[in-house]
Amino acid sequence: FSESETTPTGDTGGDGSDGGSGVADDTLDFPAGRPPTDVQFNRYSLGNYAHTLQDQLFEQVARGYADGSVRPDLLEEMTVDGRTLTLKFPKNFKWWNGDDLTAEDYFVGLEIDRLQQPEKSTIESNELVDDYTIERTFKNAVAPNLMKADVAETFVNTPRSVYKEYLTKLQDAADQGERDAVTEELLNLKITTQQLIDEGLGNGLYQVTGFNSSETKLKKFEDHPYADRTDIPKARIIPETAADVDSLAVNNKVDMNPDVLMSKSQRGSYPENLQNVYRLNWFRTQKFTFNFKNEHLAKLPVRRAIAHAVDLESMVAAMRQAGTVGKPPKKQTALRSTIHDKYLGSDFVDKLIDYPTSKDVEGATALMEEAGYTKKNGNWVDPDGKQFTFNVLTSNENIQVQATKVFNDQLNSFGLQTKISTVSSSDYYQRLQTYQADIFWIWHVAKALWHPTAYFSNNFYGIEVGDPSSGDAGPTGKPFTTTIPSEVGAKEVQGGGTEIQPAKLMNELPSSESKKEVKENTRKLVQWFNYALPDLVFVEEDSGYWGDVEDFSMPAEGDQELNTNRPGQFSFKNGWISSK
Amino acid sequence: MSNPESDTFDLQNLYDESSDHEPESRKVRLKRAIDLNALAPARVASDDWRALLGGAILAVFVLMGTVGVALVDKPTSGDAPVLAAPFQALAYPFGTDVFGQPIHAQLIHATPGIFKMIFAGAVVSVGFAAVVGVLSGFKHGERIDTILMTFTDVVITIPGLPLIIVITAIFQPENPYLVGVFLGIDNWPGLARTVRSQVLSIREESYVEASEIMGIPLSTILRRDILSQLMPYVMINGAITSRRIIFESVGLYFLGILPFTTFNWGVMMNLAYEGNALTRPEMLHWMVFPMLCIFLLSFSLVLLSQGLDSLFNVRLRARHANTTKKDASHTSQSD
Amino acid sequence: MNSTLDTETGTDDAARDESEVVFEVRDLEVTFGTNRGESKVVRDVDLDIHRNETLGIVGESGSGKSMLSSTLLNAVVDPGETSGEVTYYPPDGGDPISVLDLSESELKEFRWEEVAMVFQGAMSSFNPVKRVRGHFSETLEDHNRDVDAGMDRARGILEDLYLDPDRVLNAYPYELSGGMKQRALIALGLVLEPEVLVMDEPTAALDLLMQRSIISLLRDLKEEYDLTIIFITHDLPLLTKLADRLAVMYAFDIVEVGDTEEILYHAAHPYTRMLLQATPDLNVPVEEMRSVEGNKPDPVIRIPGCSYHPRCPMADESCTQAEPPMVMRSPGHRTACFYHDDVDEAMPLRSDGEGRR
Amino acid sequence: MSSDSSVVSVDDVSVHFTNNGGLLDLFSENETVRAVDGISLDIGENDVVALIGESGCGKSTLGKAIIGAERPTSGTVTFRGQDIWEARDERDPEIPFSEIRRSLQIIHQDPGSALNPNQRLLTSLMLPMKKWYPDLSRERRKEPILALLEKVGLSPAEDFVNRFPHQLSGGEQQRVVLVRSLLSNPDLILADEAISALDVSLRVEMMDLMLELQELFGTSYLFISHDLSNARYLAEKAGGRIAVMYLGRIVEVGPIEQVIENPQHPYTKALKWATPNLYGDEGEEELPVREIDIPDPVDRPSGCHFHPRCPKAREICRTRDPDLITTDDGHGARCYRADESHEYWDSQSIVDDEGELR
Amino acid sequence: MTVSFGLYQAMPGGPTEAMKSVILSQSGSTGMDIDRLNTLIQLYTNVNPDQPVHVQYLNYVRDVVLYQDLGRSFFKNEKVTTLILQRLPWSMFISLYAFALGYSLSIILGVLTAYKEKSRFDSGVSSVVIALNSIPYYIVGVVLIYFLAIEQSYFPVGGRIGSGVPVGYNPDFMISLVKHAALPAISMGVLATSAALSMRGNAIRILGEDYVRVAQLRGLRDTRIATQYLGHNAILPMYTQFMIGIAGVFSSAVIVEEVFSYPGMGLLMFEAVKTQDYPLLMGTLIVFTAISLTAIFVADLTYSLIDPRISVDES
Ligand SMILES: Nc1ncnc2c1ncn2[C@@H]1O[C@H](COP(=O)(O)OP(=O)(O)OP(=O)(O)O)[C@@H](O)[C@H]1O
Ligand SMILES: Nc1ncnc2c1ncn2[C@@H]1O[C@H](COP(=O)(O)OP(=O)(O)OP(=O)(O)O)[C@@H](O)[C@H]1O
Ligand SMILES: NC(=[NH2+])NCCC[C@H](N)C(=O)O
Ligand SMILES: [Mg+2]
Ligand SMILES: [Mg+2]
Repeated sequence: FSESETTPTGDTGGDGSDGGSGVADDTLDFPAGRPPTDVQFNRYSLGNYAHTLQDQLFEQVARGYADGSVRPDLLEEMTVDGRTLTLKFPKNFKWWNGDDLTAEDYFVGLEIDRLQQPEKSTIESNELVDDYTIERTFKNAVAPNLMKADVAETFVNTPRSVYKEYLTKLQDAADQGERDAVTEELLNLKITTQQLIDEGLGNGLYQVTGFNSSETKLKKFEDHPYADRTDIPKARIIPETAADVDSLAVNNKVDMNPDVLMSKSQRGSYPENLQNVYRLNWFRTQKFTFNFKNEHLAKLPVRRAIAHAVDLESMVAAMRQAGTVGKPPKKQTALRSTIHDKYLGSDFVDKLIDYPTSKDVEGATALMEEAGYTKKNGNWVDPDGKQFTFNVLTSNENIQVQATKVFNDQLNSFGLQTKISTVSSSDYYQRLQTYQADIFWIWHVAKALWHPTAYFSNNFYGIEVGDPSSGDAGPTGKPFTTTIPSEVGAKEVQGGGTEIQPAKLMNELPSSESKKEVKENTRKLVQWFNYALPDLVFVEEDSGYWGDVEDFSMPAEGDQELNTNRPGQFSFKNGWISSK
Repeated sequence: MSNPESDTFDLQNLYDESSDHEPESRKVRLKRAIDLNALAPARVASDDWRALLGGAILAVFVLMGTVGVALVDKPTSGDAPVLAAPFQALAYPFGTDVFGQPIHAQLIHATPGIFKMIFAGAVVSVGFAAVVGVLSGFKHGERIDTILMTFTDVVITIPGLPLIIVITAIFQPENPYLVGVFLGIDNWPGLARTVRSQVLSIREESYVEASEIMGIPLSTILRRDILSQLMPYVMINGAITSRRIIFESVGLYFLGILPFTTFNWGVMMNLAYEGNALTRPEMLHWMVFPMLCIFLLSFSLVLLSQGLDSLFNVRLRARHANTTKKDASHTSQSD
Repeated sequence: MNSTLDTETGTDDAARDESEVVFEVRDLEVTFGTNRGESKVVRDVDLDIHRNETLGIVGESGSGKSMLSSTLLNAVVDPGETSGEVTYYPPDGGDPISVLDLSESELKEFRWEEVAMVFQGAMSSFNPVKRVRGHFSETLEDHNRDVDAGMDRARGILEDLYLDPDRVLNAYPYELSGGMKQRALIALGLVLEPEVLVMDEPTAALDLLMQRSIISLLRDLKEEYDLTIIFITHDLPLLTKLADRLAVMYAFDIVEVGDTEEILYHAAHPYTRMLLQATPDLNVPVEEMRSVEGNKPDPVIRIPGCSYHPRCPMADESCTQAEPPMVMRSPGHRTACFYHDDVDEAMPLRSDGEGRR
Repeated sequence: MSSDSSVVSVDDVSVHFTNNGGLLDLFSENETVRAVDGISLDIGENDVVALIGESGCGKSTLGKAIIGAERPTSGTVTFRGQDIWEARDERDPEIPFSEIRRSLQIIHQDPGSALNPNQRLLTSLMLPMKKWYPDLSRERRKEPILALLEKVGLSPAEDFVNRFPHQLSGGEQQRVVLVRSLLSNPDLILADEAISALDVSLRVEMMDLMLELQELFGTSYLFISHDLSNARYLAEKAGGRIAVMYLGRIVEVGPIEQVIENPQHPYTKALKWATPNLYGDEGEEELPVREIDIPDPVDRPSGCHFHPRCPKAREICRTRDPDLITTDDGHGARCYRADESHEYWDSQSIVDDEGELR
Repeated sequence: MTVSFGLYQAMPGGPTEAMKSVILSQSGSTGMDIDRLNTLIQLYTNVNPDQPVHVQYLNYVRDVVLYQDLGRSFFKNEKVTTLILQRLPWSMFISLYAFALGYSLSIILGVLTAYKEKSRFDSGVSSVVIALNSIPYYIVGVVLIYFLAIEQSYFPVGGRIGSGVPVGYNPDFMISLVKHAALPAISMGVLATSAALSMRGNAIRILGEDYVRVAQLRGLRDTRIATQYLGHNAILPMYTQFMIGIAGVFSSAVIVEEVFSYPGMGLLMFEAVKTQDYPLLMGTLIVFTAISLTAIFVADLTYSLIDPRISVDES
């Protein structure tokens, strides 16, 4: 068995194997990610990069907060001057191997990213001004906050000791072919967890000391500037795939779940010492995308009828059973309601068309009839008297199934025939890319930014319309040019209406030069979304974290600024969690 | 001294000598046929608790899949309160799931699909096995036998479950018949080999040789002498195969490898399991009842496969038949 | 030791009072419960077996010969119930052993050490996956005998049976021909030097030549090893070449017992006579052979009166009423027939006619 | 005997079995069993030939070759002058193969396995009727079956006909098999140990029945047995012949009385010795063979196959293989001793006084 | 192997498409530019779709046969052989564990129930075995998890060793190892219990054989009869099935390891299915096939050891 389990030299001391369990021990146990034996730490290698573990093991440069701002995390300062963003690094951070952490460690990564495809990159140059300063210049003018957002949620995970040689090679490369060769080399470079330990290639507050397929052992890195903040000497990350988190929690074997809220249904079975610590209005929503290539879904009244016919409340109720915490959106705007005020204003929002969040069969019927559909034997038939069936596609992950199932049942009971296909997630993404169905369940994943650009992204996690230079309609048949009523909230186009180009607008939104422009464009897009219903958003999920509040003191609202992505991990990495 | 014409004449003579037989009436014959082929098996079955119990359970499921589907409405979300506990209300005796769908209705509406799957799978694997086995057994020693057996051996070496998983993962079949076919493909080789060896040993029986010497056409020999002997064996294996198909299909649904479109016990278990039914007592029934169904259906099949043995046994059947003379068994040889 | 004479039942024969009795069988019954009712496959049998004799038991198939013989080792197959008495008298005046009352472990000792049995199905009496040698050595081992000495003895016996000991011992059973297997089995039966050897149709599956050869060998063995042999067959001619005494079974009971000569020439039971007449014989003109008519009896249905009466040409009213008792016809020759005195007339034997001898 | 006066005649027929072990047994040598080795025999109308010999000597194989159920490796088998296998393979034979098939029937040793256990007797018996009398109605076909069953003593036939084989006793099963073989009105029936499985007391009855039916149908029998006295009973009653087989060859053949009374071949003598009689033949107790066991049929002794066991063997028997020496009216033996002037008599004996090999 | 390659070709969308969806579904909330992704994937997978199929096939076969090279996993960017070698011992461990547990018990029970045919013990054990045979093994796994791991915490619910246990040859580690493997092994072992029924059937048949009766008549010891006569001969007809059964038990790892989150070959394959990591999928399938081939081969070779009758004549 020797190949598969690596024995760390040094710290193999036996610490008790149960985590929370009432007895205050000195180890913080929490679930995250995949087994450390399965992952590696070169971020350029695609498949098995340790996405989740990096969150705990590397310092983050800057973070986006729920108020829409982007502020330094590791950085001392970030300033914008014209097209240039200046990043100032602190001097007192170290890699676990004792090397100083300098701006170059981050710079190497930035430059590699840029140089892999310099033409396509939005960055003109990155410059290492001195050991602790980087100047980053964009090709085009961009709103300052968006320039900062560009480095938000990025990690110092490219130690110069490892990556500098690749940067040099890229710099020396004469053409794209040679650059691709370097990229390929990078793709095949692997940094195993063992190597991470041996060479000390991390820089977070907690350092990896050992691992096996069912845990990653962490010890406080005493040379870290925050080392004095916390009294927790050790932590352990239990891979989510190696153990059933729910049963760990029920048996009180974990102390925290860093970016998951405990749902009502879980509350019942979890021990009392585990409590939700912090709740966050998160940036992710879920939606159903309509494929306009289906002749019926291409008709606005039909889409609207669907919006009336389904009961968002009960869809969300079903999801809550599966552990989701969230609520249906009040308005179909594509944006989280938390940023409505900031970008739309309540007047604007109030004017928008109201789609019911609970079932409105009459409304739906009226809409169907308006479009010339009639009901026959309880099922709707089209104006030609033909029956039709929508293919609904979803992934077989639990949450997705829950929502789609209810959605589907409600369409059926309304008289719209559907055939639901629940496929494994990889197959689902495959079909999704080619839009092989009429209605799809899909996340609406915004970057960790509470900013309209994150919601109006023209890709399939956003509101994909397609590449506007490619024809008159995108992959889902959504037109590149369409007309909406001139008046906000009007249900029909009267008069000439306003012609808009949603795809183009979405693509241009990130380079809006002023707040005002951002707001204007956002309102246009929101009005389009609200009027045309290209997608139907059905839940706004919440995030946060729960933990063992008996044994540990964990920061909650007010204690620290936590209104950012993965608040539990953020607290942990900042040394804000201590034992009681 | 003898020629074909006088042969019939000879037999005719015999007949004339003792022509006092009354031709049997059609009614008597029919009665006997019914007695032997329907009533006697029933009587045998009623003697064998395994066949009886197995048959009864299976019958319940068949009813569920036919009458039940007609009687009980297709469940949809919101039919009833969410996660109602079992045995509380008549409208949802087994409780409801997180969608508020009554569990019993889901179980019932999943049954036709399961049967379709079993049917397709059993037909494919057992049928294929029988054809290959009989063919190669009957052509023993010829090239076709070698080819078929080599092919069979090759397939035997491919481990069934992983292959099925890979195949279903690739083709993502949604139609229950297709699922059954896919699940059936790994199952036939072992059976084919056994059928072949059975055919080989039946062929050794002198009654087959006698038939050949009597000039009975090969097709008749196959049908009368060989297939009739194999039938019980094939049926028993059909039951065993069916159980296996249930296991595998439900397993693949349970693990989320097969795409699901309609109700299925495995899907229910999958949803419940993914919903952490194990750690949440109020959800447990959502998991337990489909499990119970799987258990009962396969239990009935296992029992049947054991009980069928006696059902197909002519000796037992004859003993339970009414229309043969009572003293028949007295003269039977002890062997 | 002639005290075993049982005057009351008249079962012992005075003519042989010099011989000892090895087995004394009284009121022996073997029954099986079947779904048609109780099946009595040995019925009320009384029999004495003398030391160093060869007793032949004949009778048609299914008449209970095997059942009777297996009671001597208390080895009736499982659902069968044995009742009555089977007493074994060890040589040299040891205490009589009541075989049916032996405990499991006593039985294990008794079997094969005192009485060995060679089976009807010799072909399948060996464990197919064990060499012949293993069968010998395990028998010796489990009876706590000296294995080396025992194996030497086994070699000797095999040689006496015209077998090459090394070849046979090293062979797996499937490598031996039927005749060789049968002889090896006889050797296995003798390896513990038992007093009594019960042989249940040991030759039925063999060729004539082999059968006859084995019979010759058996005669020699019996002398050499001081055996008492009980030999069961339905092949009457063969038996007459070996047996000192014959017992004829019909319908699960012994209907006639006596010295071989006596039976051949003065058979008193109609069934015995029928059997003798139906037996093909090269020396007898074909015209004289007859067949036995009728069906064999069913162990479940008790035939009232003499069980042979449905097939007996001499049967009359009285035969259907009462069961004929065993009567002594001449010393050592007993039979169960009301008309044993008339049988000579009614059913003349071939031997009577022309007196071929 | 000329072949046109005979029903079937075989000429120099050999049947060899080669077991080629198949794919997996590449390394084992092919073994050839000469089950039948150059045998010629004629069977006439109304003839009865009893074939006896030890187990494995090739009786069944020869029998099957004679009725055209086993294709000979070499030699010819003719049915009323028509080569059976040519009839089968040729397009337009003089006598169609199906006619031959009909005329040559078989009764197997084990009546239990000769009837399909899953079919009622009626079904089993109707099959050949359907084949041979396709024009008759079902009822008409049934009539002869019932008549024949009554004839062999299975009465009431209507009842028997509806039974399954296991509901009959062995004797009754064997009679049904006999009836089945007679249904096609055959010219020759191969009775392959047809009575061995029966109880001793039933054998004579069965043989009598066969003979009775022979008279009725004019059928010939090839009666295979390993029991000399049974063979003799049947053959003698029918005035037939007997053939003694040893390791694939007929070593002695002739009218039954002659062979029994005056056996020529040492092997026949041994068989006669081995056939115990109820009465008499006391005294001749010495084994008339030197070895009890039959040699390996795959690797047979040189010269006369019987020489290793023969108490009268001489040097010449070791190397040379005697032909069939016919003495008088059809009685022949494959032994030099049948020829009083043969050089055998000058050859040195290989047997010493104790009967051991010198 | 040919089958594998056939399937490889049958994959919808081909490997690059698969890779893309894998990354799309895994790369976290940051999202990724599709164009960029496409370029990377081209580089990454090194697939040269211009080659005719038969050339690709020959190359694949050559690599597998000559170099034991099963290609590289798309997703893990690691040689498939390495990945498999890491996982294989663990699956071997639990399946042998299961096999030893399941079959030894089945054989013993089979013989015992045959001995005591129709007794209460027999009907009891037989019913239990029939019932066990009616429950899919993965459900047994789930039930075990529920009762032994969640309700009672006797056993861990997943993983192969406990957290906090030092790796090495120490008692804690060994116990943890065994405890973690116990539930998966038991649930795989259920597969083997069907052997008890056939064993019982065989043993009953053997009990009726003359040689067993003769052995009893010979006064042999019961243990000898039970092992050398009954056991040995009853195993014969199912011996090959047994060995194929090993492969079957091993294959069940695909489901069991997923249910117990036990990182072995099965889970590797399962992950490969989920991530459509075709080289890995093919690799695992080939290894599964190789194992069952080996089992059958070993069965063939050893069969003559336990049954002398089939060995080629020595004479
Ligand atoms: N296990 C059994 N259960 C019930 N009845 C049995 C059993 N074994 C034998 N019998 C019956 O017991 C009777 C006597 O059988 P037994 O074996 O003693 O006959 P046999 O004289 O030895 O016959 P054979 O000459 O055929 O060996 C037969 O009627 C048989 O059907
Ligand atoms: N189909 C076959 N394949 C190979 N060998 C065979 C085949 N049939 C018979 N033999 C061999 O041919 C030889 C003669 O067999 P055959 O059956 O003719 O003997 P037999 O005299 O009828 O014996 P028995 O008295 O036992 O029936 C035997 O050695 C036998 O093993
Ligand atoms: N970018 C994606 N692939 N998102 C899909 C998965 C979303 C991910 N699990 C998350 O919550 O962040
Ligand atoms: Mg017997
Ligand atoms: Mg034969």
